[in-house]
Amino acid sequence: MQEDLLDILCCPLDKHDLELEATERDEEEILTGTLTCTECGEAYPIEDGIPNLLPPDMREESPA
Amino acid sequence: MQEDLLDILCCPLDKHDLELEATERDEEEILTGTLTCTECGEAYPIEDGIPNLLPPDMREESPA
Amino acid sequence: MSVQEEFDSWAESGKDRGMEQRHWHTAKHALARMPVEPGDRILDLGTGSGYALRALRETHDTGLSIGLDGSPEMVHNARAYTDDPLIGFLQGDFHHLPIASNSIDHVWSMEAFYYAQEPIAVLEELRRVLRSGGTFYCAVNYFEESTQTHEWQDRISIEMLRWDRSQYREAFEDAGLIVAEQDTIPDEEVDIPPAEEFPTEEWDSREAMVDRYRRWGTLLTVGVAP
Amino acid sequence: MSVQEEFDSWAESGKDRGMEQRHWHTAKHALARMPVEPGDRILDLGTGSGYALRALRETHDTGLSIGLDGSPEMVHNARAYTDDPLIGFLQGDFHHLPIASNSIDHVWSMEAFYYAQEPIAVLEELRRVLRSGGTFYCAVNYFEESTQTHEWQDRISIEMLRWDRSQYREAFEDAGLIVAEQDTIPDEEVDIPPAEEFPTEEWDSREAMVDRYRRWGTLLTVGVAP
Ligand SMILES: Nc1ncnc2c1ncn2[C@@H]1O[C@H](CSCC[C@H](N)C(=O)O)[C@@H](O)[C@H]1O
Ligand SMILES: Nc1ncnc2c1ncn2[C@@H]1O[C@H](CSCC[C@H](N)C(=O)O)[C@@H](O)[C@H]1O
Repeated sequence: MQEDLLDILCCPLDKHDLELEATERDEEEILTGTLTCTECGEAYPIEDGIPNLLPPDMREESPA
Repeated sequence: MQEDLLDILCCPLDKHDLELEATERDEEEILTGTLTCTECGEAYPIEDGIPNLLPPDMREESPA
Repeated sequence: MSVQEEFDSWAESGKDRGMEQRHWHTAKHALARMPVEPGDRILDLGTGSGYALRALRETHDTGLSIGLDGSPEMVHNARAYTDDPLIGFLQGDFHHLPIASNSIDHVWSMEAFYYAQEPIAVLEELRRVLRSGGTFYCAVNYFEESTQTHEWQDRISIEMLRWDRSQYREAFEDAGLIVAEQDTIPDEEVDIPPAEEFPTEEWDSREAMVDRYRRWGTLLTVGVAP
Repeated sequence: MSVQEEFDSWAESGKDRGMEQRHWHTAKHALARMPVEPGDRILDLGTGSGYALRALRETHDTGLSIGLDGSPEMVHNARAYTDDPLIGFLQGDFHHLPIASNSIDHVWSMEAFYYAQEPIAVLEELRRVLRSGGTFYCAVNYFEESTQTHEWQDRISIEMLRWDRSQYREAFEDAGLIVAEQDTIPDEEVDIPPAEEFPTEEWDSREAMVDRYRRWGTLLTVGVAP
């Protein structure tokens, strides 16, 4: 995920800003990390460079 | 010209309402008459059922 | 020669019906896209023979509509081609619309807008007469990208606006209209003879004719009143 | 089976690329009508393989754009098909867009909107994320008038919205979007065999196939945020 995307993204539930915590990057983008809502505190994972911004109750656990 | 058209028409110069004076009608419409601006008093002719709502300085005299 | 005289002579020589036939090839596709509801009031800017209003009455049961044209012979003919009481024709000028504000649902104009001598003023007039959410469907065959049409200017004494696609979009926005769509609609119906028949009376090469009709055709720009 | 699982299995079996190829026949014509300016931010709702964003980047030099899809396998594949830094993919749901208000210039959606379980809520979300004057280009092949498509519902466990043209227009307006255009775009590219080859594996009659592709094709409804 491009860091610039943060300007457009928001929490799917309450539409507040997200805070990025990157745990893995390459030259261009964030590969693994978490986006956390600055209002409700809900955390959204970034995996394989793709943020999962489904509402938590629609999130299916990735198969082990 | 259908009398209902009066609801939509206005003076091309100052956009005020027009007043109809019909001198010839058939069952359906006005064939000859005058539309006069209720504000500036400019008069627009209706001939052969067709109102001429060109601004007066663009109006060409019909050939005699 | 004034606009009125020019187009009066066209109407007298039957060119109004000729245009109707030729313009219909692409006009029908653009008309089919209009979000017209029954009872809607349509303004046809530079109506010529008035075919667009007749077609919209048939397909969408439109309400009281106005065909406006500067040429008395054009509106005279247009009036003779229909006796539908919901279609009215009048003589008027693009720059000074004799039409009340917010009274029109949709505006149609085919092969007429580029005769505007002050196009932004015309667009502002259209915005004034359109209700909020109403559309202006502006169709032209003469435009910058369609280079084969450029010579049309030589055949007419009225100055013609030769905008490109982006100039249309910018002018609409300058006048406060939202641009919702822009497209070129090819004319697939005009008959293009095989290569060996060129040059024809009108066309030097088959390529030129293909470029004019199949590649460019009609430029449609759709504006929306906010 | 959930929407995610259903479309994950499509993506895994390569259906994403298959759809890209088939949908392109009409999608390209609808995309060509969008009034996109360089730098514009596009949202692709139900992006599948992400082809629409790739095409708009190439033709219009669009800005940072988002391909949203509920299926992780779809976005995973879509991401692999491009390394353009201005195209981002994410997992998200139509009804709960993780996108800031007024941040998007234009929304595109092909063959995806009818999976919305609460379509008005989705349209309201789209209106929220669109800037004033932004457009929503909504393209569907499954709709009431295209009767040959109705049986698609039998092949999928997700409930599909089968609106007709006027229901699309009404729903857009109910959600506060102005309808600027509605059109059906025929698929002229799919190969329709001669009559004697019918029935085929998929089609009982040539008429049915013609009705589906050449008569109806894709229904496009264009909404504008006021
Ligand atoms: N400034 C102006 N005011 C009113 N009518 C004008 C005008 N400039 C050009 N016209 C009219 O625009 C028409 C263009 S010809 C196109 C006619 C018709 N729409 C068709 O598609 O066939 C002519 O009839 C001409 O009289
Ligand atoms: N509620 C929802 N939220 C997010 N994505 C959804 C959704 N319902 C359906 N989808 C997605 O919509 C897509 C429809 S398939 C169409 C893909 C692409 N636009 C194309 O034209 O080929 C699928 O990838 C599916 O995962």
